[in-house]
Amino acid sequence: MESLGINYHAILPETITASVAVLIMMIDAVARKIERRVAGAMSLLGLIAAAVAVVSLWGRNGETSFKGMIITDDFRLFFAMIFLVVTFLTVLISLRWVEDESLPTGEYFALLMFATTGMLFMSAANDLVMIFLGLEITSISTYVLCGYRRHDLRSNESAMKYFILGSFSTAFLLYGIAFIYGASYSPAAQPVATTNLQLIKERIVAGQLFSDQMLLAGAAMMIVGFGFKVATAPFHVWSPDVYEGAPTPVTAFLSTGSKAAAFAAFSRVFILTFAATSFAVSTGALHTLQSAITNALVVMAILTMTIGNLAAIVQSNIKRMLAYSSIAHAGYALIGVVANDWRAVAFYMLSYVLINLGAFGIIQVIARRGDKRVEISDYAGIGFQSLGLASALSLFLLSLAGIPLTGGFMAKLLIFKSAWAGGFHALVVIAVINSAISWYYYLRVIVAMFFAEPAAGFKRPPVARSMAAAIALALLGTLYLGILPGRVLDTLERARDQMSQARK
Amino acid sequence: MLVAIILAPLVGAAILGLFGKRMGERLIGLIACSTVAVSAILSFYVFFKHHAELEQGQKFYDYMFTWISVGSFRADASLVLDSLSAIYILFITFVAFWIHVFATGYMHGDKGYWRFFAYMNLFMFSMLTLVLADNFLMMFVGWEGVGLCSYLLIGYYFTKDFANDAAKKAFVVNRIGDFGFALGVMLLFSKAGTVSYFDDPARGIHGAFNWAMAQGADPLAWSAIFAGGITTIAVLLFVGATGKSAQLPLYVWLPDAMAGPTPVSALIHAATMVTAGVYMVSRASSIYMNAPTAMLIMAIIGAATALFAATIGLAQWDIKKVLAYSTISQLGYMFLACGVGAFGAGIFHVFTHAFFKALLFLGSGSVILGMHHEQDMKRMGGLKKYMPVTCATMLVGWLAISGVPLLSGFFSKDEILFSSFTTKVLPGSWPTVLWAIGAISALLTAVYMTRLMVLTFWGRERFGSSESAPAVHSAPGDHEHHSASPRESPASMVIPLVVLAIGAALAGYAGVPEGLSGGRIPNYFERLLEPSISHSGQTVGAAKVATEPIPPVAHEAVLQSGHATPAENHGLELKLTLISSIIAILGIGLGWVWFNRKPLWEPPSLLEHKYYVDEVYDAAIVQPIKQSSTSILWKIIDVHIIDGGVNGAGYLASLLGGILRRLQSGLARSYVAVLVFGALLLIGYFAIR
Amino acid sequence: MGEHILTIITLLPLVGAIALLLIGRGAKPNEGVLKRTALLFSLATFVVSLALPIGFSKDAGLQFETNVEWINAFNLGVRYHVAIDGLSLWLVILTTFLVPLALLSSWNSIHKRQREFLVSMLALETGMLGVFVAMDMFLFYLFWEVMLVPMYFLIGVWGGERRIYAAVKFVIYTVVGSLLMLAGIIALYYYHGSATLNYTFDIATITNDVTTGALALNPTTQSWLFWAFALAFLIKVPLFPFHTWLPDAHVEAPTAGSVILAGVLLKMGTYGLMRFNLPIFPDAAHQWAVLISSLAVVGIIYGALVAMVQPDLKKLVAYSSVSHLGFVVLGIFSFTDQGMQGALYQMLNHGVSTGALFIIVGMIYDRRHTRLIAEFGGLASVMPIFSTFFMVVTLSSIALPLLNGFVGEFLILLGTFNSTLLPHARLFASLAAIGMILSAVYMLWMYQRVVFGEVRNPSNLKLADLNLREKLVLVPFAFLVLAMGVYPSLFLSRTAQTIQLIKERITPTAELATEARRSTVGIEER
Amino acid sequence: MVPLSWYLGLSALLFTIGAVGVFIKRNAITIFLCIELMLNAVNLTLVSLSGFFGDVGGQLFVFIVMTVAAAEAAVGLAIIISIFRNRESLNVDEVDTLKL
Amino acid sequence: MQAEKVLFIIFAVIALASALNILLQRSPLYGALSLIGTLLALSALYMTVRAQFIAAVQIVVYAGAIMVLFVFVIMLLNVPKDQPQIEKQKGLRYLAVPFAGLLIAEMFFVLRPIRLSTLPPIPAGNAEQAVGTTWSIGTALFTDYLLPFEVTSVLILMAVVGAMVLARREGD
Repeated sequence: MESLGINYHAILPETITASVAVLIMMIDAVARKIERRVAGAMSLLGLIAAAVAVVSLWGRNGETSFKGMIITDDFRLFFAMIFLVVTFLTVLISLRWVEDESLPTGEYFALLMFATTGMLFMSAANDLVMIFLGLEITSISTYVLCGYRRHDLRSNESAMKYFILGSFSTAFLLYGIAFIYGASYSPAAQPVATTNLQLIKERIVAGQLFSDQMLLAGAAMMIVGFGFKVATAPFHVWSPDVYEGAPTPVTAFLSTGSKAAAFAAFSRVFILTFAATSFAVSTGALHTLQSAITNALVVMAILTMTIGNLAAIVQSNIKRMLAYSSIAHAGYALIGVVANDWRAVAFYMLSYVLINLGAFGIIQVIARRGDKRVEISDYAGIGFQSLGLASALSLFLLSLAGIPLTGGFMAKLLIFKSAWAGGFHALVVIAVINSAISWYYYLRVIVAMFFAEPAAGFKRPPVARSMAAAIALALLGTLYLGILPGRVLDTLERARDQMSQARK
Repeated sequence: MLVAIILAPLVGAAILGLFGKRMGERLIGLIACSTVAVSAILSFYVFFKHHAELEQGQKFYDYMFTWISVGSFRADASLVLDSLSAIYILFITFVAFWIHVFATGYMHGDKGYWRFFAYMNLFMFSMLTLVLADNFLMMFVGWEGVGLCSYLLIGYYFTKDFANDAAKKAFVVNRIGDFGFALGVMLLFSKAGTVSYFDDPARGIHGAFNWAMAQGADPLAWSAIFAGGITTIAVLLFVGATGKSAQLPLYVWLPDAMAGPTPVSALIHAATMVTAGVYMVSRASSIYMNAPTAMLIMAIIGAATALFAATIGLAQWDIKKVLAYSTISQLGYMFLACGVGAFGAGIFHVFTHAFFKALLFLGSGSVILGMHHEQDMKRMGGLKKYMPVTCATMLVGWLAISGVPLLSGFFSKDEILFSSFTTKVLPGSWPTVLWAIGAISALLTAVYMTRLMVLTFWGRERFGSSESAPAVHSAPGDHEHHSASPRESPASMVIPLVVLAIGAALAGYAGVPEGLSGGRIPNYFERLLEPSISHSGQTVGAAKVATEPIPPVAHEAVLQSGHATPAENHGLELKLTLISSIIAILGIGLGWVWFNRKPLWEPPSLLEHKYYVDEVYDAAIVQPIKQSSTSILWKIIDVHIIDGGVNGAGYLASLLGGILRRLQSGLARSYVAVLVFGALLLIGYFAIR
Repeated sequence: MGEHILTIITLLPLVGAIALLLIGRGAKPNEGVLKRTALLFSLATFVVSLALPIGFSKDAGLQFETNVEWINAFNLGVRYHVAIDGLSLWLVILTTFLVPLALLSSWNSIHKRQREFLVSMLALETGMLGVFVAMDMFLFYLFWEVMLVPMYFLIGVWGGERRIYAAVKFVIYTVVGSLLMLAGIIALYYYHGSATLNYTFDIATITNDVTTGALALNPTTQSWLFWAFALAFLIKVPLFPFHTWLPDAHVEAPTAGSVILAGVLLKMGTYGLMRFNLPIFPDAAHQWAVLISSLAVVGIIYGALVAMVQPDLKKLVAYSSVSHLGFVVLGIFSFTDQGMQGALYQMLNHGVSTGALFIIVGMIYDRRHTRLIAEFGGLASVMPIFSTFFMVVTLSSIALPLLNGFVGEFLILLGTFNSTLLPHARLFASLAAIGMILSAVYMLWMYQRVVFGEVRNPSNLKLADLNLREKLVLVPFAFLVLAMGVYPSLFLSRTAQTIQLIKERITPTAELATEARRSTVGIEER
Repeated sequence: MVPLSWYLGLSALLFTIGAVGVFIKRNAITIFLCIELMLNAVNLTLVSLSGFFGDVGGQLFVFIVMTVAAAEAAVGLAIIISIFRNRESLNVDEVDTLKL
Repeated sequence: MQAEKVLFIIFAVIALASALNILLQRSPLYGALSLIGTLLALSALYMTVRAQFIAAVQIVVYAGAIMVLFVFVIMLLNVPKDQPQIEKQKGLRYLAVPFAGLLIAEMFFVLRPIRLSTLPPIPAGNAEQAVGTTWSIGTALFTDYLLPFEVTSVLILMAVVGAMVLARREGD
């Protein structure tokens, strides 16, 4: 009876978040109704603790546990950090909101923490089963969160659309997993068939596959599944409706957390597994697979950027506009996947989540109770009434557009750089043109805020302390990544090196 | 020393420009005149001090600083004195001084008094710079500077639109000339590698003229103009000259320029600035001597202008316009002279012309003032008893310009006609033709000048009566417009008249053609100029010289050999002189008889309307450009095509966005369909691999 | 201090901006204090920057260098590398010179959001200075983009009626270009890195490696990169077909904005051409010279003709800028000392003259709140001093000798005329020289319609002449106009060496091509 | 012996039916049923694969899929209920306020 | 050896028929019931590949629990029959055929080369340890799949919470 590879340290972050969630539920159950501050504080503490756990795991590269279900490498940990940041800011953003909307507090934070757990598992997974589970945990909890404002038709609708389409795409993902499982069959090896990524990788590289066809088809279906989660064209259709309908804090969480998580899984499978050996030297099934994936993703990336940006131009609702913008950004990040550079993707996600959370935070402040003021026309002339908010929002938007000195620019730069190095020149040019287009609609908001005449009866919205903190953090983060990205980049770089050593 | 000559007026201009507003007329006048006087005195001083050396062709440099020095290009802010520039500054400063004096009286009571004199002094500075410059770029400084001052002074009465239009016209037309001049200078630089006139070892500068003389003579052929050789340079420079010196086809600005105060017309548009072209051409004579084609063109243009302007001059009613066209015509003479290689004669005519034309203008100014700012000769007549001095002085000018023997005009004009008849530069029958044209214009000159005098000073008094034709616009000023009886001008104006009259009478004796004295008295003027300008005789020599630059000494030798007019020409010269004297007398006689009989004789309207040249220019050039710029370039290309394209791109983007938007139907099922579709494509693509 | 002077100069305005944000927060801010603070900071910047030309050595390359590591991960090799050479020296001074005057000129013409206005101005100054001193492509791009924001706000908030359209147009135009440039920068970075195994954004390094041949880009790549950069710069210049953002931006922007826009921003384009396109892509530069020069010439004449018929003063000046900048581009692509020095000099001239022109237009706009030429006429009678200054500036912009404009324009024409590397150089020069005539036409015509003639419009009858502040603003301009015209050596001598270098960079490669062309086409040998 | 491909073929058919069902049916619950059908199709694939491979992994995967399905069912039905409370209808075509 | 094929075909037909019936049925209730049919057929097929445990779970959990939940909800909501059947975008149903066709075609194209028609031999002696038996599943579940198994508990818990939040009535 060999060891079960049980290693609680390896899953400490997930354990913490999950148990915090459970704890919140219990207190909620015991004390009838949990104080939002308590719940919030608990989640924040839990997240910090999880972060500490993540840090404690740093540097163990390629160490797998639980029979290869979990892998501990810097890839996982970096993304874990991103998720924790996302949830942290989301909690801050929604701390006041849940009360204003008089929504069940305990469940809300519990669900957030559960979702976080799922995301953490997605990045930690070394086995398709774990990826699937993590993804489902995240999805299901976010289905619920979307419909959290139960009496709001828009909220219902977004929940339902997200649920139907989400589970539908999950079915595809699952089918893809099944195919890959089938393809991995090789009678000689032990186990004969597997869903373990490392084993799959080895078998692909070794060329000992049951059926290349199944592998390819499986990969295709997984692209469908992941593509849905990261909202790349043509699987993006759900996101504008869902983002618009969902309560703003949830939208923030959705557009950052689950997207980042999906990208983590995406990169784990498509970069670290399928593209294990570089495109040039690969042969046989692997080569076919890689070229197919590359071509498909290139097309998808172009479609995603273009559709996202063009559609965003004509939006009048700022949440919807940001939804399309986030589609576009998925497109940019996808370029990183195409270029097989997960570090670029990771950095992109980090800066993107910071910016987006900040922006949505401000939108939440201005939208007020019940998401009332979300039309761009509602932003007319607020620029000088509440200068702070407006400037911050402007900065976030410009950063999304990719102006230097902000994270948005560094992220784009890295993506483009690795894409160019990978020889995807046309892709870079198209991306560049796209971001030129994107300036237009980001500027529209600034125009409305600063250049247009003030809309009647606008009064400075109150900014809760927690919200202010969230925005400030996001702002600082954005600028930090833009001005002094050195440390983060160093971390990523070292991560890559160590992992490549580990792979050897 | 030279620096002082040009700076004195500049200082004056600066003082007047900055503080003049608070000064009294007397002080202003004092400053203005004294500064000019200073340069005049200095000019005379240097001239006589260095007279001998100048005759030897020695040059005196006055280096201030290196103005522009980029790469191999170098243009110094430095001055040079040689016989040519020496003569020029002499009469410029002299005439200018007296005109300033005159102006102190003429401009009396004008509220822009200080402004006027500031401009005048500034002009003197520019003019002297132009003349004393030792390289083409410095000359260009003066060249444009005088242009500016003429612009400012023509538009002096800035509330009057016609004055402003005239000023603008003058500047723009001159710019067209400068266009050619600038290109010429550039081409010269690209060929000779320098824009300086002469070698100056002290500064390590090579002269363009030595280079020019080192080149053989270009062939006499139209193709040479576009060959990009020395001929091209010469032609381009000449374009500049036609602008500045109001030759065909760029003369149009000069008549309008009369909108300025009369002293301005006298100083700038008669005596000095307009002759800058002639100066430049003579300065570059060593270039021209190797560009026979350019010479021919210059001669033809000159002659044509002389005749053309003379005919128009016959038919003008505005006293100043008559003088203006006469000036154009006389300038034509000067270019004719240069064109036939007699640069000396050209300069000589410039010299004499400066006196009598300045005199005539000032005279007309005195008349105008006496007539209370009336310029229309239809309203004059019989003024000699009101303003005797003016009349007397103008009489001298009249006879001088008409070429009556023993007056200045006679000598210079005669010299020109003679050399155009005997020139070796021009081929075939050109000399005779040109001579003929020159002679005819001489006749006409005599006629229209006589007409002017008769209409002004003799005959019935037509002023104060309303029966005359409607007045041409009269120069303004703060004198209110009443028709009191005319009166003689104050001393400040009369004295200059007298002085200039004397000048006009005697100036000619500076250069008595040898022929007249049968070669006994050498032509002082020409001998003085000899070193500074290449002589017609030299073309042959220079053409023969091998292409490597010849040392200055040898060059001088060539000049010496070339210059002396052969003895057998003396006879011919006498004959021609006789003819031209007859022409002059004839012309005066004709005019006198005819215009005493019918002073208000209506000339052919073609002439009265100056051949409609202005109208043609306006219709053929000005309007089309304006119209097309507005309607095509701006309204269509800019607004519609380019901007339309830009906005169109934006529109397209939002259009596509709209389409994508419509795809977002809001129906979950349709989204599912899209998902399936995408999945089908992906799986299909992957499966087929 | 010494080695950080550029950093100080660059950041001083930003410090000022921050200071402004802090002064009198909450309490109703005293505008006078704000304005004086802003002016103080910009003046201080100017004073400090004067140390540059004084300490500048004519025959050293990059000077006042600060070069520290910034982002090194992923061998990005981004450095904080600032320095100046002959190319940037005077542009820096021009910037620091114009900003205080611009502030002073719009002392009383800003009626809302004074604080924000001043902040934007100072931030803008930092951006512009950064562009000129940056010696690292990353840094350069950074300033290039960031500077957009304050300009965008200047136009959008304090502009005229169609300000929003103008502002957005301005930004989009620029961004399209600059993002292509970003792609170019990345590509260049990558090619240089993979060729020399030294991944860096450092301009100097890359330029040298190009010269030494360590980085040899094949012609097609060069052309692509060349255009990636050139488009960004040509849009900014703006060269003929890309110019339509300029009139709108100028007309809508407030006076100070126009001054800076015309005075400095446009120069960034030409500066970029000389900093990047010529030294780094010599072959491509030579290959495309004819096309660009033709566009430049078209722009010169086109701009002049369109300017001639503009009814709006600012529009007229804007189109005249198109014409003048055409000269600059032509000079740059003549690849001769005279041409390029002239171009550089013309940048300064245009900065001074056009800056002054906009200030002057602003002055009468403040009085009459209109810029239509037809509204004016006869100002000479009511505002003589104003008219005098106006005259001086007008003359300088029609390139009268002994005024600054002439030196630049003549050198450009001379250089172009004598260029051996630019095909059909003489044709280009001759056509461009027509611009000399046209500029006289439209400027003098404009001047005449505004200043001369009777006062026909009664509302002009009692216009106040310039007050002390306005005189203070204009005197420096007038002085420079004269000084730069009379003694250009002061400026040119400091730029000579750098230009020489650029020329040497472009000559060897191009010479071959020229020879080839000569032998084939057989152009007449000089 | 029944070849593996038959099982896979059958599951493909079922999966297709489910997928099609999702976008032609309008009743939310029916749509949900179709999704369940798709999951089952996948299960069939997994089970048959693991059976033929003699590898237990597939069946465990199925086991987990079932749990997930259960969870999805719970949440999904809850969503349907909450939406029905507000709209009194299960027709997804009526739920299209969020569009464009 | 035909017996297995026959069995397979029978159950396959049942599965397909009842699956199709879901699409044909108007009311969700019948749909649910026919889905149960499919599930049963599938569990039978599971048996044919020696997946006894899963087959059992299929019936117990799926047919037993999940579908009951469905039926329960359907009853709970009991949609009025006379509800107007609004259908926007009728085009979709015409898409059904081509999409279905394509999907099937692609799948078959992918599965075409698969040649495997014999189940692996049962290890002699310990038949109860063969793949698919409760023993094998159990051991695997608590060794290799320990973590997933634990995580599913999190999943379930979260699902419960979520369902509660959304479905519970006001007041409580």
